[in-house]
Parts: sequence; C-alpha cells; structure tokens
Amino acid sequence: MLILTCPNCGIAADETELSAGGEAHLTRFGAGSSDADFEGYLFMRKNTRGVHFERWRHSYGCGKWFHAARCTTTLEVFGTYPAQTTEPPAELIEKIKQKRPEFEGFSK
Amino acid sequence: MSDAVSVVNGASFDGAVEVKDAGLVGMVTLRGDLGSESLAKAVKSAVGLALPDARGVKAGTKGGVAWMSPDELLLFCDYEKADALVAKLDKALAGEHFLAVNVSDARASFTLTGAGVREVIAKGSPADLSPEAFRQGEIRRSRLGQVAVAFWLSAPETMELVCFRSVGEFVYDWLCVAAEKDTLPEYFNAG
Amino acid sequence: MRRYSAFAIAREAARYHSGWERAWASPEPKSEYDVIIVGAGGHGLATAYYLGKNFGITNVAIIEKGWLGGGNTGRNTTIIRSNYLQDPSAAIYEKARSLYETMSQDLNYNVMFSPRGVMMLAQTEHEIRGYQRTAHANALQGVATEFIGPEKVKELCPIIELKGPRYPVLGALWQPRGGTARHDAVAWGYARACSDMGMHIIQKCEVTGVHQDNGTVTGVETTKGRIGCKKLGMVVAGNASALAGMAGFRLPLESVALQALVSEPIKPCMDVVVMANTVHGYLSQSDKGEMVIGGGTDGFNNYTQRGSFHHIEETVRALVETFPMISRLKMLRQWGGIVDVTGDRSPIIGTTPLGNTFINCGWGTGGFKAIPGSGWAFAETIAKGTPGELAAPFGMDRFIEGRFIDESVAAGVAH
Amino acid sequence: MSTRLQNHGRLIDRNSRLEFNWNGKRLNGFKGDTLASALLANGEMLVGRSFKYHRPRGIVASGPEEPNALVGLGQGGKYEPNQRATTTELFNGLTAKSQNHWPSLEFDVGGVNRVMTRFFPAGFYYKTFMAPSFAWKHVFEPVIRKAAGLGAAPDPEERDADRYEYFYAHCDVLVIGGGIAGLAAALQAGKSGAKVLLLEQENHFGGRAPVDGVTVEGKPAQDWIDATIATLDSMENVTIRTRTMGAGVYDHGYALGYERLSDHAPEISGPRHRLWRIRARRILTATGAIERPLSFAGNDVPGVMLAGAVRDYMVNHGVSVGDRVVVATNNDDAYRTAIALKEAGLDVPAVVDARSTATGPLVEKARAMGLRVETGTAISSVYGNKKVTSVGLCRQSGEGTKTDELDCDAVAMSGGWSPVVHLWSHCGGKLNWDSEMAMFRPDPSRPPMGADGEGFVLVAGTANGHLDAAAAIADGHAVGAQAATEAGFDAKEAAAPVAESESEGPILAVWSMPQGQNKKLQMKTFLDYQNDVKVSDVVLAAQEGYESVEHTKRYTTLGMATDQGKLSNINGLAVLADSLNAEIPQVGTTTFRPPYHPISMGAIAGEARGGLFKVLRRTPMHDWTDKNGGVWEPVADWRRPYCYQQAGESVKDAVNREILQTRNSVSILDASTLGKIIVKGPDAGRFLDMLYTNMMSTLKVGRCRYGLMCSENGFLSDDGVVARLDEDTFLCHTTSGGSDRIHAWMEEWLQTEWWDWKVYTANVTEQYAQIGIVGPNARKVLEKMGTDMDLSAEALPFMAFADGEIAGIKARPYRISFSGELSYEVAVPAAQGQAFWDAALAAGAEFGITPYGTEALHVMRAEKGFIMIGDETDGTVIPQDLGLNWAISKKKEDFLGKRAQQRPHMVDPKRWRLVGLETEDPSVVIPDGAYAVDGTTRANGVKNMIGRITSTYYSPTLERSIAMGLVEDGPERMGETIMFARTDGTTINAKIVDPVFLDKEGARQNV
Ligand SMILES: Cc1cc2nc3c(=O)[nH]c(=O)nc-3n(C[C@H](O)[C@H](O)[C@H](O)COP(=O)(O)OP(=O)(O)OC[C@H]3O[C@@H](n4cnc5c(N)ncnc54)[C@H](O)[C@@H]3O)c2cc1C
Ligand SMILES: NC(=O)c1ccc[n+]([C@@H]2O[C@H](COP(=O)([O-])OP(=O)(O)OC[C@H]3O[C@@H](n4cnc5c(N)ncnc54)[C@H](O)[C@@H]3O)[C@@H](O)[C@H]2O)c1
Ligand SMILES: Cc1cc2nc3c(=O)[nH]c(=O)nc-3n(C[C@H](O)[C@H](O)[C@H](O)COP(=O)(O)O)c2cc1C
Ligand SMILES: [Zn+2]
Repeated sequence: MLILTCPNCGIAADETELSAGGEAHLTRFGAGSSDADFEGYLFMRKNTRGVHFERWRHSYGCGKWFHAARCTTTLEVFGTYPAQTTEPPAELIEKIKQKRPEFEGFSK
Repeated sequence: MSDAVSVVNGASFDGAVEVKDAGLVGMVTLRGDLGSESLAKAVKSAVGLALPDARGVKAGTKGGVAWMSPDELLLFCDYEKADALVAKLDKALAGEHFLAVNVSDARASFTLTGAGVREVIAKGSPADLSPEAFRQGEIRRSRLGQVAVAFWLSAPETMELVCFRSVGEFVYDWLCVAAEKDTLPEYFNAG
Repeated sequence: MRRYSAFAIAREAARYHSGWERAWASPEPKSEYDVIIVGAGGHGLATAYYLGKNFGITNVAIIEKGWLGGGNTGRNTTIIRSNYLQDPSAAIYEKARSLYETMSQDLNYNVMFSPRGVMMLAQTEHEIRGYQRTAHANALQGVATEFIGPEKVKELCPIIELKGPRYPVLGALWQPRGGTARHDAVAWGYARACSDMGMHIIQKCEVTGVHQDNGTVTGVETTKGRIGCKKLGMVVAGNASALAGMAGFRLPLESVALQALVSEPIKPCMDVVVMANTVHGYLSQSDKGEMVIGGGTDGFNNYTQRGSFHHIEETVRALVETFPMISRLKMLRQWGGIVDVTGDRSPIIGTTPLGNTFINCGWGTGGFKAIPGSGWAFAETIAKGTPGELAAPFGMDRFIEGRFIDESVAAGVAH
Repeated sequence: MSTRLQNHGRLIDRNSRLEFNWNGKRLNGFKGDTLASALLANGEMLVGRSFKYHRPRGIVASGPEEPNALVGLGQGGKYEPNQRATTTELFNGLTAKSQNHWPSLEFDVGGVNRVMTRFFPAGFYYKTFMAPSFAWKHVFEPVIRKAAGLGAAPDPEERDADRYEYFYAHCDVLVIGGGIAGLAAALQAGKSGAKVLLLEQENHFGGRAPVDGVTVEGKPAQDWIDATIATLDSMENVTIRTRTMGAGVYDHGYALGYERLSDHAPEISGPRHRLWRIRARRILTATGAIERPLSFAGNDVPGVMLAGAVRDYMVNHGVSVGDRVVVATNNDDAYRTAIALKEAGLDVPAVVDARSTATGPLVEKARAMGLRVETGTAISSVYGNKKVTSVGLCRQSGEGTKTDELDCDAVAMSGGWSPVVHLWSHCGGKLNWDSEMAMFRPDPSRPPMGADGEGFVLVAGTANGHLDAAAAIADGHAVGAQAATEAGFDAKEAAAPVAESESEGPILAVWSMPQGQNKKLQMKTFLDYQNDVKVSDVVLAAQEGYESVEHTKRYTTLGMATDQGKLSNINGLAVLADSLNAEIPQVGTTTFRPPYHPISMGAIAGEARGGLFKVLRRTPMHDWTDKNGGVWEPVADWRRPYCYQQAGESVKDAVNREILQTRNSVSILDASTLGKIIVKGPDAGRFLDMLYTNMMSTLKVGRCRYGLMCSENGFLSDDGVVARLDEDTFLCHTTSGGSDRIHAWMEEWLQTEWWDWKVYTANVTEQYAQIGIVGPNARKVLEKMGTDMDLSAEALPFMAFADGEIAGIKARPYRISFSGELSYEVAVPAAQGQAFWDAALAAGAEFGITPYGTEALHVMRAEKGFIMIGDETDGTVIPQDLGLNWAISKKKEDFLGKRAQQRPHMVDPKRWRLVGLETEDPSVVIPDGAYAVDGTTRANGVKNMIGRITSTYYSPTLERSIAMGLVEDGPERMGETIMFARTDGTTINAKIVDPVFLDKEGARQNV
C-alpha cells in the first residue's frame, strides 16, 4: 500500500487515491515513425528490477499527473517530480546514486 | 428557478452527527494561471476574496473560493448567481487563456455537524483527519469509500462535503450509515 | 522410477514407508547440456518433459533459482478452462485442457485434475453478448461450452445470489469440462517424470547472465558457475524481462503483483468454479475445503510477491455480494505472485533476437491452465528451432504487425 | 477431568453466571470466561475432530494459536464456522457446536480413518486414485472432500445479520500488543509526544506477566499495568484499544487492526467488526511469544495441553484441566505451571524434564515443594483415547523403551517459547536463529523497509526474544523510545520500569521426544494437530526429496491449517533439518503472510454491501424512471432503462411500442449519461485534431460534427458529437461509459505530452440533464413548451445547436439524431432536469409522447446503420473496418492512432468489414455473437470463420430482422448470401446488404 507525495498539491497520497500510469519518459512516436520505434514506444518496457521511473496520476485528488522514482524490489520511493519533463531531475539521480551505488543513472 | 432541486432534496439524518443536504450551491470551476495578477483580481472582484494558498479554502460574505489544483479554483456563490459569476469572469479575463464554467448542477453538497464529523469521514477516506493534520481552512480532495469527494471544515465541528451530482444519493446513504449513533471509534477526541 | 499405486502404498505401509524413493534427484550441474531451461515452474518443467517425450531430447537441465514450482505455479488459484474467444488462444488452451485430462495417468502422479466445470457469470447485457459470442466461437473451435440461464446457474452453484441489488446474475458461460487441479502436484509430477528421463533439475541456482558468441547463445552464468548449452529456453514468468535483459533484448512486458487468498476450510458447498468479471472476483472450493479466491493485479511494477491490500478488499467485497454466505467465513491467508503481462495480455512463445534462444512468457494472470499445452508447443519450438502451429501466432512479431490476440474483448478475463 | 476450582480466576466474575449451549447441552460459565475455559470448567475435554484422521481433539492452548477447539458458533444469520473457543468470550445464550464429525462428536464414523493412518501418509493421494481415470472426479474426490473441510458451510439462503465498517487512522507509533513490553513501549513513545495507537487483541492488558507472578517496581505486575493504563488513558496523544488485533503489516507503514466490537456481546448494535487501516511512521510489535508443544507419541490425546495454557486456565479462570497433571518440559518456565498446580492443591505426579540437569530457581522451588522431578526423562507415549489416562516415561536420550508409567488425566507440556514474529515478517523482516535460546528472533539489521528506505517495524519484549520479564519490560521501554525517535520525536530519558521474576536456567532444544524416536512412535507424534501432520510425515517428505521447507509444507500440509503453524512450524522445520542433516537456519521458515489470525470476510468487505456495495450513478430522472416502469440495465456505473414497461406488457412489446411511437410521432429519451467535456483554449482545435480521427479545428461555431477517437493502438475507443461553442471552446460528447475515461485521456495528453499547448478541459457531464425529444412531432412539442428560440429547420438545421430558454428553463437544444428522426437533444441544468422532463411530457401528451429506453435506442440506431461503441467495436476494431473512412482525415499529419493503423495487420485487405445483413427468413433473428462460416474446416479441425455478428435485432419499423456484422470482403460481396452458425450446429442464411436499412438519404432527420 504505497504512499506517494504528489508534487502538484503536496498531499502524501494513499495508493487508493492514485492511479498508476506505467513507465515514464517514453518518447511518443507518431505517424511516419519506423516500425521499431513505434513498437518500442507502445510496447517495449524496461520493466526494471530496481530503480524505476514511472508515471502516476493523483486521480482522487488534484487530478494531476506526476513522476516517481521507486524501487520495484523494495518499494522504496526516492522522490516524486512534475510530469512536465522528459527526464528525471539531476538532483534526484544523484540522490539515488548515493543510496544505490550500483545504479547507473537514467537512460531511455 | 423554483423548480431546481438538489439531489436529496433537503433530506437530513440525525445520528452520531447530523448529515444534511446543503441544498443547491453555486459553483464555478475556474482554470487558469493562478500566478497571474489578472486572475487574482478577477477572483477578488467576483467573490471578494484573495486567492487561497495551495489546498486552501476561504469563505466571505460574497462567496468562497477553494484551491483545487495548481491551475484550478472552485468558486462558491449563491446558486442563482453562478451564471452571472461566469459572465463576470469571462469579461474580466477576456483575452487570456482560462476557463470558467458553471458546475453548480454537477454537484451535490452536504453539511455534517457534530463533534464526530472527522470520524465519520475517516471511515471512508484515507486522508489524515486528525485535528493536527487537517485544519480549518484546508480543503481535501480524496475519496469516500469508492467515490471522489472534497471536504473541508467550515467551523470546528462542521464539515462541508461536495461530490458529483450523480452519486449524491449514494454518498448521502453512505454518510447516514457511517454516522449511525454509537458507532464512532472516538479516535480523534480520545484521551 | 518405481510406479505409484494403491498397491505400492499398502506395501510401504507395512514397513513404515521407509522404501519410497526420491521423487526427483538433486544433481550437481554438468558443464554442458543440449538444452537449458531456465525456470522450474510448470511451464519450464512441462517444456522439458515434452522435449524428452516428444523429441527424445533428454540431455536437459532445468535451472531454478528457488525451489521448483515455487513461482506462480505454486501460488495460483488453479482455474483450468479453455473457453477463450480468439482462435489461437482456444487452440492452445484446449490442447492444454485435454492434456490435463490424462495428466495423472501420463505422469503416474495424481495431479487431481477435477473437471468440475467453470462458469463465467454474465451480469450486464454487454457481458451476455460477449459470452454468447464466445459460446458461438467455441462451438466452431470444438471447445464444449454453453451459455446458460440464471436457473441453471443456481442449480449448479446453490450458494450464489442471483438477484444481487446491483448486478443480478443474468446467465453464464459454462464449460463443464473446465475445473481445477492440484497446482503443486503438476510441478512435482512433471519434475519426477523429467528426473526419471535423466534430466537435471538444479534448484537454488540462479541464472545471472547469458553467454553468447556471435549472436548465438553458448551458455548461462549461474550462482553455481557457468553452464554451457546448445539451446536456451527462458521460462521465468515475472522475471522474464530481467532474463531478456541478460540476453540483450527487451520484452513487451510489465511485471505486476497478482494476489489470492483462502478462507478457512469448510465442508463442501460449491462444486464448480465461478468467475464474476463485472465485479472482479472468482471463487472455487479446494479439496481441503478452503474457498480459494483470486484478486486483482496492482497497476504498478512490482517484484515483491506482496500486493496492495485494497485489491483483496475489492475482491472480497465483490464475492460477499455474489456469495453472501462467505461473509461470516474468515480469510486465512493472502499472498501474491509476480505475473508478466504483455501488451495484448496474451503470452509470447517463440524465437528471440539471440540465436538458439527461445522465450516463453507473458502468461500473466492465467497461465496455470496452459501448462501442458504451452510445454508441448514450446518444446516443439525449441526442438525444431521454429514455432509449430500452436505456438506460431504467439510470436513477438505480432506487436510490430499489430496482430494482437486480445481476449479482453468479449468481457473475458485471463484467469 | 477438568473442573472449576473454588479459588483462582482473576478474570472471571463468579457473581455473574452465564448460560450457554454446547452441542445441545445447557452449561454454565462466568463472565470473564472464554468459551474454552467454560468448556473445561464443565469437564468438556473433547471438543472436536481432526482434519484427516478424525482423531478426537481437546483444547491445547489458551489463545489464538489454538488448533483444535474450533466450533460452529451461533445460528442462522449469526452462524460462524471455525470460531476458536479460546478467543471467544462467553456471553449469555451463546450457542456452539463441535465440528468435523458424523454422526456425533463422541462417535464419529470418520474415525475409521484413524485405523488407516498407516495407509494415509503425507502425500498419499498423489500416489493413488489414478485409475480408472474418471474415478478421481466421481468417486475419490467427493469422498476426500467430504472428509476434509472443517465447519459446516453457512446456509446459502441466510444473510449475515451483522454489518461491518472501516476506519482510517494515522499515527506516529503503532504499538501492537499490550503486555508489559508493549505497555512500557507505548508509555515511552507517548511521553515523547508522538501520536501513539496501542492495540491489544484480548479484552484486557498485561499479557503473561500477571499470570506468571511477575512484579514490577516491587509490586504485583497487575498494579503497574493498571497504573500504566491509567496514565496512557490520560495522555491526549495516546489511544488504546482492546479486542483489536494487529492483523497485518503491509508496505509503507500500512497496518490492519481488526476490532471485534460485539462478538462478546451480540446485543450491542452497530458494526460487528471494524477494520482499522492504519498508517504509522513506525510499527512496534510487542506480541509476546507462543509456547511450543513437545513431540512425543500421543501428544494429541485430549488432555495434553501447553503448560502455559494450563497455568492460564487456572490463574485466569479458576479452571483445573485435571486432578493429576504430568508436566513435561525442556525448560524452566513449565515449572511455573507445576508449582501453580501444586499450590492449588492439585496432584502433579512428576515433572518430566528432558534436560539431564535442571537447577534453576524454579526447579529448586519445585523440588523444595516436594515435587518429583525426573531429569533426562521423556514421555514415551501417552495412553488414552478420548482422554489421557496415563503416560509412559523413558530416557530422553534413548529410543523410547518405557521405564515407568504414571496415571494422570492431563499432561502440561512445554517445548520452549517462540517469539511472535509474524507482523515483523509480513513485509519482509528477516530472522536470526538463536541456538542457545532455541528460537527465531527478529534481525534488527534486516527490517522491513518503508517508503524512505528505512526500517519501519520494530519488535520489543518477548517477541524480540526476551523471555525474562525484566529484560522484556526494559526492551519495551527502550524500543518504545527508539520508535518515537525514528518517528521524529524527542524521546525522554527515563529509567525503565524494573520487573522481577524468578530467573530461568538454560533450555535444551528438544525436537523429538525421546531423541531417538523410532518410526512407529514418529507415526503417533503430532506436529500439526489440526491437519494431522506427524513427525513421520516430515521425515517422509525429506526422504522423497521434498527438501525445501516450502515443499515439505505443501507436501505434508504442515502449518497450513487455521492456526498457520503457530504451534507446529518450528518443531516441523527442526524435524526437517534433522532429517536432512542440516542446521535449522539453513532450512529456514516458510513465509509469514497476513492475517496474523483469520479475520472475517465481512470486515474486509466493510460497509460496502447491499445498496452501498458499489457506487450507483443516477441521472436527474432516475427516480421518475424507477416509478414509471423503467426496467433497469447497468451501463458503466449508471443504470439506464432498457425500456419503460407498461402494465400487462412484455419487455419486447414495450421496446416495439417505443420504437413505433418514436418513428410515428414523438418520444422522449433520458440521455443525461452521455459524457460532456468542455475543451477550451487557443490550441483547442489543434488538440482535438490530434484526439479525433477527423478534423475538428475546421468546425464552424454553432455547429456540430460527429467524431471518432482511437487509442494509440489504432482501435476505436469512443465516438460522439462535438459542438463548437465559440472560437476557443468546444463541447465534446462521449459515450455514457466514456466520460471519465475520455476526460482523463485528454488530461493525460495535455499534462504529460503537450504540456505547452494552451488548452483547459472541464468535465461537465453532470451539469446537464440531456433530454432527447425525438420523432416527427418533436419540434411541435418543444414549441408548445414555449421557447425564445427559432427551432425551425432553417434557423436550427440538422447538426446545429442554439442557446435560449424552453419552458422557462435555460436550454441548449442540439439538432443531432441517433435514431434518424427529427430530434433535439436538449441540455438543461441538471437541477431542473425533472422539471423540463415533466413539461415535455405535458406538452407532448397530445402526441402520445412516451419515454423510450436503451433497447429502442439501439434498434433505431441499427435501423439507421449507426455504429455503437461496444457493439460494433470491441477494442480490436479500427474505424476503417466499420467503413468510417469518411471520418478519418487524410489531411492531418498525425492523430492518435494514425501510426498504428498503418501496421501490416491493420491494412490487411482480409480484415473483416462492416455490412448489413438480412436473414432469408425475415422473422428469424440471428443470435447475438454468431459467426459466419463458409462450410470449410481448417487443418486443426476448427470450422473456418469468415465474419461475425455485431448487432442483431428485430426491427418493428421494417417488420423484419436486421443485423450488422463484420465480414471478410464484406463490402465487396453485397447481395451475396452467407451462413451464420448457431451453437447447435445449424446455420442461418443471410444476405449481405448496406448497413443503412432505413432512410439512407436522411430525409426524416433533415426536416
Ligand atoms: C495469484 C495468482 C492467481 C492465478 N490464478 C490462475 C488461475 O486461476 N488459472 C491460471 O491458469 N493461471 C493463474 N495464474 C497464472 C499462473 O500462475 C501463471 O501463469 C503460471 O503459473 C506461470 O507458470 P510459469 O511456469 O511460467 O512461471 P513460474 O511458476 O513463476 O515459474 C518461473 C520460475 O522461474 C524461476 N526463475 C526466475 N528467474 C530465474 C533465474 N534468473 N534463474 C533461475 N530461475 C529463475 C522462478 O523462481 C520460478 O520458479 C495465477 C497467478 C497468480 C500469481
Ligand atoms: N519465561 C518464559 O519462557 C516466557 C515466555 C513467554 C512470555 N514470558 C513472559 O511474558 C512477559 C513478556 O511480556 P510481553 O509484553 O513481551 O509479552 P506478552 O505475551 O505478555 O504480551 C503480548 C501481548 O500482545 C498481545 N498480542 C499478541 N499478538 C497480538 C496482535 N497481533 N494484535 C494485538 N495484540 C496482540 C497478546 O494478547 C498479549 O497481551 C513477561 O512476563 C515474560 O516473562 C515468559
Ligand atoms: C490453491 C491454493 C490453496 C491454498 N490453500 C492453503 C491452505 O489451505 N492453507 C494455507 O495456509 N495456505 C494455502 N495456500 C497458500 C500457500 O500457503 C501460500 O501462501 C502460497 O502458495 C504462496 O506462497 P508463499 O506464501 O509461501 O509465498 C494455498 C495456495 C493455493 C495456490
Ligand atoms: Zn495532487
């Protein structure tokens, strides 16, 4: 039963007030893109064991989307940050590296 | 608009706390740049109140205003005056990017009164309703059982609760069950 | 292998059961095998079994990081049915179901396949139409199902409430030869048979890397050292993405927790399996008497084998409404498994970007029922190097082509 | 025989006599009794039968760990199977029945299984019952199932007479367990100012200390407990709760509390159970320890009990379990029982102590009292069937040769204590094996981790392995402070309370009694009493290769009974370790899972039952519909009327009547459930162009356009009419089920992909009642209602809308039509929806206006060949399949779903496409969901399918059956006849026709 703090309204929201939205920072490939790019965008997932960047919506609250960095094996939450970004903030990456020396940083 | 009726049409229930239909309330959703001066001014002139901080709710003589999300406010006024309020905002903010819309009919409102109002809500909402965590002046959007609601204290023992119109009757029934006499856990006022 | 029988039990009883052999051996790994199967769940073991039985390939190791059968095979609600809508699904699940019918005899291990019948309740007009469609498709696919009315539902399952205030039961899709089986026994039975063919089941040995040479697999790195192979089959369910990562490719998968629970045991009161998809819950009674209840999946990626409690809540709520008598039973235990869910919620069986490496995954919330069929089809894929008729539609290429096998369309769910 | 003593019984009130019913017998007990203590007080030693062998079973324990004394409690709507007598507080009128026997507890036919024990070892069913193949399902399985199971199932037609509820609580420190350790912890945490919630499953605090004669601060423990409770009670930041069990610990500091509000007093109204969902910064479990049985032959005979339980019944309830009680032990604690029994004037023939020397103060005290202490001694076997008659003694180090036999009527056994680590372990807390103490204890360096990556569960007292009262209370004090500190509070330095009790000598780990137990004895030595798992079964599992503790568990069912191995697990895994020649920590434990102790399904479901089961959305006309013949159909969370049935009319008749009335005159439709979303901003047009397949940015103000939305996968997901309200503002209609989903979909794109686009949306679905006035007379009705708008075809043509008033109500009529008739969908404020509806009915009376439901709507749209999301689409259909190419813009560079629709399978000419279908026999309606076949069979035996029905109806307008379907090459095969298969193998012939069956030119709606 996760708790994630919504960076949009500041509420430490209960999992039941949130909806999960899958892997974050996917690049949308639309009309004209290659088969592989489009397949990658729609289906191929990192499905990481470990540090995972993902999307959430504060659906029973302010209604806004946000991002979270969370470990999928311990459920530790390293931080949440706004949805309007194409990659995690550098400070967050630093923070995760401190806690998880084996973490190699964010890659697409 | 004498033929306008609220969802539970004035019903009330006297239990561990009183649950009452708050009747028709004028409500206007205003989306826009909450940082802009013109918006603050428009709100001020519409309901006579300065913008609340994040998650804040305020009431004055002309109406009220609640912070709903970083780009959304909910303004309160008399039910009959909501359209006029929208018109006023439309005029004041003309040329800017915003959205003002009357949502009075899309809502059902209830007032709960009594020492146990926090506990009744805490039977259904995962929000921390303890006096330390949830104070007057704050609006909480959350869920009650399976339903999305927003609630705030208008007085220390008065909880206002708003939900969508279509689930108004369901929420009322839910509240009545939760507010049955002798069923409060007495967690918040316990010693 | 000494055969199991009532006679053997009587013989052993006389000597305090001191003569029973090991069901399977626990050998040390050899340096190389013809085929390595990673994952000793039902699918991995069945694959090995049919490699031996159908293709005579027995120089096989099945490598398991924990204890065999301890993944999802050991934690599912054991529903077996084949009333699927889409042709490729109906074909492989019906193959599996029919293999379940004779599995105990084939393996000489009683897996307690109990074809007590599975019904999927229709509780909205939409669901009625969906199940009627499935019934029509099944009739043409050769899968025996029937759309039945509420009276028949009640007759088959007297503990059901037909007139719930919210979602009355309007009918059901009924598969009389669907049912359940003893999940652990399926893994154990296959393991015993594989071991008997000389295959090596290596437990407590985790695969941590995949070795390749020029785009072709040469072996795996494990916690017990490097083990070579000519062909590699990966059958690790929730851990499939991690394995694929070791082999250098990505999968269209997400791993999420799926939960289940059992009540305390009561005397038999329900002789069918019921799935209520509108309200999200399914229920059956095990031979020991517990009510076995399936819950929902978490929406987020998770490898903890624990899920969030609110799914338990939602499921129990739905079932109390559908079977009011369970309200005064008690939940004895809840648990979770990590299931691997694909983009169209159908499994993947086929080749991979790495040479001589094959994948079987994506069974998600519903692969127990498929174990023998999947093993059959995957063994064929590995042995021949290309998928046969059963497996072919389940290749990964379908995601590029947009050729999905989507079962959710007829209000169906995957369990 | 067990009986009530004249003295003792600190928890009972001898002045308050209660009557209860046991298997039809009327018995008496006292207030403060549990059902178990009351049964014992009445000499009822035999309380049930075991699972597999139907062996007689008696009470063994005094708490939730009880595996045997499971009863059927109550009757009718209050009946509950498998209730533990040990956790059931006695009340007046309680009715209980023993379980799992036939015909009676005393004489159980199933008991023959006992004789067959040898033939039913662990896993025997995997090895037999395989031939003939049908026999498992029809012969063996039913017999096995009938013998298994415990309590009788509740009557399916009864309804639970009680209700349940949830409560969400947040705290800084949750303390679970109110023994002296938990109390000391709560006090320390409370003093720091942290918000503390203390849960105790029993109806009283203090745990074992008062029973064990512990003193705290020099006074009897009870004094300190009372004073501490009083202090805690007076602290504003502390809440204490009895009868509330910590049931489970979940990720991120979530815990379940299971409060039993009226189980002890059914006359109390209100919910029976309350499930607390607690969020705590730190969870401190001070849950004590559970005593282990000893593994000797016959340890399951009624009368063989845990030594601690024997003491509990005596001290707490004034009940002796027998006049002559042999005590068997491997540790000093059991001497407390021996001493207490002796002091109460009962006979203790011997203390059988497996240790070769026993010299602790308790032992010395027992010796000094004249008790016979036999060291190095074991019980070889217990004699007796339904109750103990004697025990044989032997050397612990031997194989079990009997050296002596002692008459007795009960045995109090203690194999040592196991800390209750369940809650620590639920979320992944790890354990260490302490070989000196012979117990698993929490490893504080490997706690369950919370959201912040720090441990969030702490353990104190006996649960933490501190069996000594002084250590336990000091530990509670220290860990309480630690929890508060970790939760961010300043714990006050204070001296820990000082507890004293007799100190104990070392324990000897005894996993088998005697040590060299032979096979024959192993078959009589029970580990799991309820599931009849014996030492021999675990040995067999190991021998057969089920070496992992998890395999052993599943092969033997050890620990899978309703007590979840609280008594049996440690003994079982020790036997397994021994069989494998391994160490206990190598074997490890099985996984601890919630709940700690079973909790009711009712409590898990909470208040959501009956009308509150699931949210029901109502339109403003819901009540009217209910009162006027509406036949409800669930549509998403709404209910819509399938039709409005009149007296004496069938549902089918009603539908046909509604259709004809609409086509011939006028009728009225509640369309309020349709989604309505406002999309506004300078980029609104651009945004909608991405969302819809067709071009929306070119729509003129004041006009409407039908649009399609697809998922990124290309599949059709929703449709509806879009109206342009002004240059910047659009109103998008969605399907009934789609409003929330599509609104969320819009917001998702706006917030997460195109966040720089200037667009705001608002879901105004419920702001309006949307009422369709439909049929040739529609305009007349509206005009009669009175309006300030010109509703003529010229002023308000098809696909236009206007704003004004109708019947004095602010209204926006849209000229859109889903029926093909002249039609106005009028949006009015929801609060005035009913008023508008009433006015329309009044004005339309002269035209015979009647409401119509969803089925008439469906049939009429099918007559017009309009698609329906959910009928023609199923999540795999693209607009091109439905011949909707006209609604797919070729000019737009991109829209959601466009790329996907270019994939090979999507452009495959063999995709099934939409056509109309007319059966050869017009009275035959093709069944829903039927597939088209061509008479060929594929290689795998499947009959080849070339299409399927998507909608099929009888059209009263056309007086024939009509259908739509997706068919291979369909549009190219107009006029051809194809076959549809029924499930019975017969087929129906149908001709492929244009899907628009009625008024293709649109003459009826363009008026
Ligand atoms: C709660 C629940 C209920 C379900 N209910 C049903 C149902 O009613 N009916 C139904 O048909 N299906 C059901 N399922 C789904 C079904 O259980 C699975 O689809 C099926 O068991 C998958 O089998 P498997 O052999 O592929 O995977 P698993 O049984 O999970 O086996 C995979 C094995 O791979 C091992 N492994 C992983 N990584 C490595 C590595 N690196 N090295 C070595 N070994 C590794 C794992 O330890 C595991 O033993 C349910 C699942 C769950 C969780
Ligand atoms: N010497 C021994 O061998 C031995 C063994 C066990 C206990 N003890 C004695 O026990 C006392 C230790 O006190 P303690 O506080 O650690 O343990 P305790 O057993 O006295 O108290 C634990 C309390 O927690 C409650 N509890 C357990 N699980 C619970 C749950 N899930 N939810 C709610 N309540 C729950 C129990 O009902 C009990 O009241 C000392 O007196 C100690 O000497 C001694
Ligand atoms: C069909 C089925 C029936 C089960 N019945 C019981 C049961 O009667 N008692 C029990 O303790 N556990 C039962 N379990 C649950 C297992 O104890 C265990 O929780 C599950 O296999 C997951 O493993 P884990 O909890 O060790 O992770 C059952 C599991 C399944 C799949
Ligand atoms: Zn928020």
